[in-house]
Amino acid sequence: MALDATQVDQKALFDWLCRMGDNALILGHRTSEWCGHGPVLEEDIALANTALDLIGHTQMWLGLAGEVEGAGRTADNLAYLRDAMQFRNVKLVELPNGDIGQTIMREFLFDAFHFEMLTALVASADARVAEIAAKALKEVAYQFDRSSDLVVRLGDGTAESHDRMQAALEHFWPYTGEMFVADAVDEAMAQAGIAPALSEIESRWDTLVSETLAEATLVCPERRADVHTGGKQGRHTEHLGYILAEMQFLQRAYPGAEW
Amino acid sequence: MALDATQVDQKALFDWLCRMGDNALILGHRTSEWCGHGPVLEEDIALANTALDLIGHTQMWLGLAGEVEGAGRTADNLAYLRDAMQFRNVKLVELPNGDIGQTIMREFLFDAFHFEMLTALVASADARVAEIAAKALKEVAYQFDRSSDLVVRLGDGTAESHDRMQAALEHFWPYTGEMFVADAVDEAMAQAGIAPALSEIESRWDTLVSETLAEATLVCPERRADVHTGGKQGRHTEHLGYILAEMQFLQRAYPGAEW
Amino acid sequence: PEELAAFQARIDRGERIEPKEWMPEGYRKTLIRQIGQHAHSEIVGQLPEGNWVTRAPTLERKAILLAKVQDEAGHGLYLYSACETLGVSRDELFEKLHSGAMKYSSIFNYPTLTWADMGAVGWLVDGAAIMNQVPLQRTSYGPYARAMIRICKEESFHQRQGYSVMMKMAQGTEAQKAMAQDALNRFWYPALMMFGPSDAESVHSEQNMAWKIKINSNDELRQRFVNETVPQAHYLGLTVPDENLKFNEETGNWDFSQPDWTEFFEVLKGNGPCNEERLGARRKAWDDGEWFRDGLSAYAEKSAARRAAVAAE
Amino acid sequence: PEELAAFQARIDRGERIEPKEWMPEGYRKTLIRQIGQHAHSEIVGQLPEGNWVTRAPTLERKAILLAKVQDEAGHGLYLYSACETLGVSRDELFEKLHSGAMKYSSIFNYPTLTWADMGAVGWLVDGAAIMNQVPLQRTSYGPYARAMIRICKEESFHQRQGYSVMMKMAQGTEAQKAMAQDALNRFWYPALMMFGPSDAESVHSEQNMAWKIKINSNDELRQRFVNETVPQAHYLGLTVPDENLKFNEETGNWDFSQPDWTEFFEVLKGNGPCNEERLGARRKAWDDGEWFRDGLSAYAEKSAARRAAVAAE
Repeated sequence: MALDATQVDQKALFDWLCRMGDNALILGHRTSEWCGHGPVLEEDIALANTALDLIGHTQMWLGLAGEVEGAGRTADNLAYLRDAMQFRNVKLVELPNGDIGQTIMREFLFDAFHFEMLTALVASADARVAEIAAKALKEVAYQFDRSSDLVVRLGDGTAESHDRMQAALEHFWPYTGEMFVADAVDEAMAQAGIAPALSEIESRWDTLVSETLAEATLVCPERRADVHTGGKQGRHTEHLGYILAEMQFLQRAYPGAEW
Repeated sequence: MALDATQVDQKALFDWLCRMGDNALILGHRTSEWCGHGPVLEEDIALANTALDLIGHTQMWLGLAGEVEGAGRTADNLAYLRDAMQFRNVKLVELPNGDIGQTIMREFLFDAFHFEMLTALVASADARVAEIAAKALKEVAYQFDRSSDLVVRLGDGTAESHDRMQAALEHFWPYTGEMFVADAVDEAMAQAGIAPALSEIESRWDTLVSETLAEATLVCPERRADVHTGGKQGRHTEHLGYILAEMQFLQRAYPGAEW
Repeated sequence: PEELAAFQARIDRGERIEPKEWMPEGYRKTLIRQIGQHAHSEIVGQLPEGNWVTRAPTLERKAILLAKVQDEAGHGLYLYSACETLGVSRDELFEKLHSGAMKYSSIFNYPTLTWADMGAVGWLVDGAAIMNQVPLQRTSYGPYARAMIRICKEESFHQRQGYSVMMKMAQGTEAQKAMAQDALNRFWYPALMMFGPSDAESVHSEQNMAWKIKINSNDELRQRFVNETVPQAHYLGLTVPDENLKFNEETGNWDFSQPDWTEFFEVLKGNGPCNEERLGARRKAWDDGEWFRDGLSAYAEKSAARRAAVAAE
Repeated sequence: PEELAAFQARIDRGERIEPKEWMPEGYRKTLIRQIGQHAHSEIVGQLPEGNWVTRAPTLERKAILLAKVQDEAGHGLYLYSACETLGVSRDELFEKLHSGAMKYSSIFNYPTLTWADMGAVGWLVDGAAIMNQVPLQRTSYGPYARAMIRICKEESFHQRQGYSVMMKMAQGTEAQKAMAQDALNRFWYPALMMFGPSDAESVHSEQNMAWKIKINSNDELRQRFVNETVPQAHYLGLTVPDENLKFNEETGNWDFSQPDWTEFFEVLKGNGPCNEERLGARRKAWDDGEWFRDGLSAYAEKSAARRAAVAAE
């Protein structure tokens, strides 16, 4: 990663920044749905904290996306005034929370990716990207520690907690591949040294995830991981539309108001 | 009901028409959430049919409300562009569906009111109201037959179905009183002969409901029925906001578009 | 064998086979599979459209969509009834759907992502369904043929409604046009898949054609669909997502690209975008409804017993 | 009785009572009830605000709200810990909350209906809470007093944020102003109720004051709250929903109408707008979380056993 980042197609960079921001926004939204409904008080606190961190990352990534686009859109404009077709998050983060075990498993699978991604982005050829990554990395490293620790404890807990975590893993597995399927945008970013090649991240993710799963006495599914793709290009699941209807209501119902 | 309906305060009439329309709209919306998820095929059909009838009534009541208001708002404008504070339905109809037993119990409790109300409105001093009531009554009579029949069959079915129906009855009971608590709007309508006195409807409702419940081997709760009021004046439960966010999304996100 | 020849002769003469009449076991089984799958498709097909019922943009559109979904459930009802005349109960058929032993049309494993999809589903999916179903009005099994006559009438109404949604979107704002084009892009190939792979690959086709359970070849129907649909797309001002699409002056047909059959088989295997969700939703509806069905049965038994007791007095 | 006198003397001298020291059973019980109820209020208090987290209108507002709800859970944590020093476990306290044996503040049985309620809750509800809590920083029980110091600092931050939401709404569009006024209309009297009925009606007040578990009278605190809040409402351009509100030149206080105490007691009895929902949500969270808590315990036991086995080698 040391090529000329200024030569990169700004449209592609905008798209890529939206991917980073939308992943954080939508996972943050899902996490925030737990507010007050967690299984123990410590978990209520931790989930709110995770959501809070992710919303903070969203502000940075979408803020930069707006700058790069140069059309005057703010992070809030991008978060609240795009419809589903314009969202660029992977499908994994928009799936419903399910029980707390599913919520933690999904977070773990995404955190492992997020952690490796940000670790690589700290060395981005684009200084603005590197700066955001450095800020976010500390929090995401903590999130990964927490979610992987919980996966281990629940996987190796009771028979019931083990089975629920195994089922959660099977459920989300076919959605994990999308994180690593590179398209023209990802390739342009890698070429410009802005972001790492996704194949690199994938192999590190494999290692991280399989170590944790082994410790958790969980079995890696044999099913294809790349069944559910398209979110990065704006083709989502049916769930995203409902998230946006709720999330964007006030901005849509009271256009131009300040809050 | 033979006074001069033309003398009535048009603002009160508008409000009252919104109550009729919003009850139909919101109950229709809740019913439509069952689409494709019913417990038997016949029920899928019946629920869709009920929702369809209620949406039809909504168009008539809100259409007339818009005329009476005289500000150029259509039924769609009223349905899709008011926020929760402007909605006038009773809280009973906006509560979540729960299981199919709860859905049917709520429908039954409302249908009994709706049926008696429309029966009286056929003789309204306002010919437009009488006309809508006559059209809607046929369908609502059918709905009441259906829901009361199901209440009887499930109440007097298995121990489980009995207990579920009894629990559903207890759950909704404190919301039933609101239908009969008359305020200035209701009184103005009664005075003008546009609508019946709610006390009359209440005593007929009592008879209808208690007969059915007895046949269903269900016990009328002793709890106060009028605990949850305010919906008719625009003070709703927390549930209505979520309904509207979903229902109004397209109209809010694409202002002015035609569909 | 004699019976078999007589049976075939009846079919060849264009006679209808009725429930209590003799029929070969293979004929019965194939019909159960085909009608059952069709019934299941109607039921599962409620879900992608049901997904937009609560978000329909106007009261009228909401009413039209509700009526349509209601019709689909009704079609399910006729078809299960037709199937029951072949000696298999609706509950048995449901069990096979829920266990995965019986399939439903793969098209319903695709998500509905924007309101334009309500147009695309009506226009393309119902359009393809009609293309499949119209010939089946002349199928040899009486109850099936009669169900088809009724269904086709309603389906063509649905298709027109779908086309009208699409028209509004295609003639609407830029955002609406984009949704309409996107819906066409997503549903075009899955709609082509609805006719099934080329008949060359199908082992049963020949026998089914002889029995008049199948009337036309898959490729024939697919071509007919393309020929009918392409001008409609052009009229809407939309672009069919196929670079090879071209009118062939010689044949009078539109030449087109085959869909990705690998995707088709993956979806059949359960790897489509919504397989788990659709089947999950139906299983959940069924399981959650158990106490409801049991309650109604218990009441029916009690009532019968009460009537019997009264009659005995 | 000697012990009792010595205990009272310590309190009168302004000493702090610490966990392992002797205390009268009544003192302990009253503290458990009071701190426990306060802890429960923090936990249940997450729900009305949690209701708007997914609909917060900007990313910044969403972050602020999340941080606030997180703080409330944190306050719950301190307070349960303080309670545990009195010999009752967090799980026991939860059980009493879920069974209805212990209460939480009635204010959380009111719904949050618009975004302005996020302002009103912060401004009025946290405002009233602070008014109650500031004197409790000087309460006689050490762990409680220290928890209060920490909590008050954060609460006053929350109150300012709430006021800032209210300010934006009150200075916003007509629709926003209407929401702000409506929120004040709905929360004014319930906020006044937060101080409890007039002390004349309370049997325990005197003893609690002697023990410095209670520092000021309910009426005194309520008056202080009104005096502080009315000018803020005026500054916002909002109307306090009380026709009798008037500045009394003689006393220097704002005279005001009492809330409807019948409503207060109805809400206490369970007939408030959200009692069932709030308690139902907490019970569900607890029941749904059982397998999670059991899983973590089982892992902890296994790990301990493994460590013991390693140590034994």
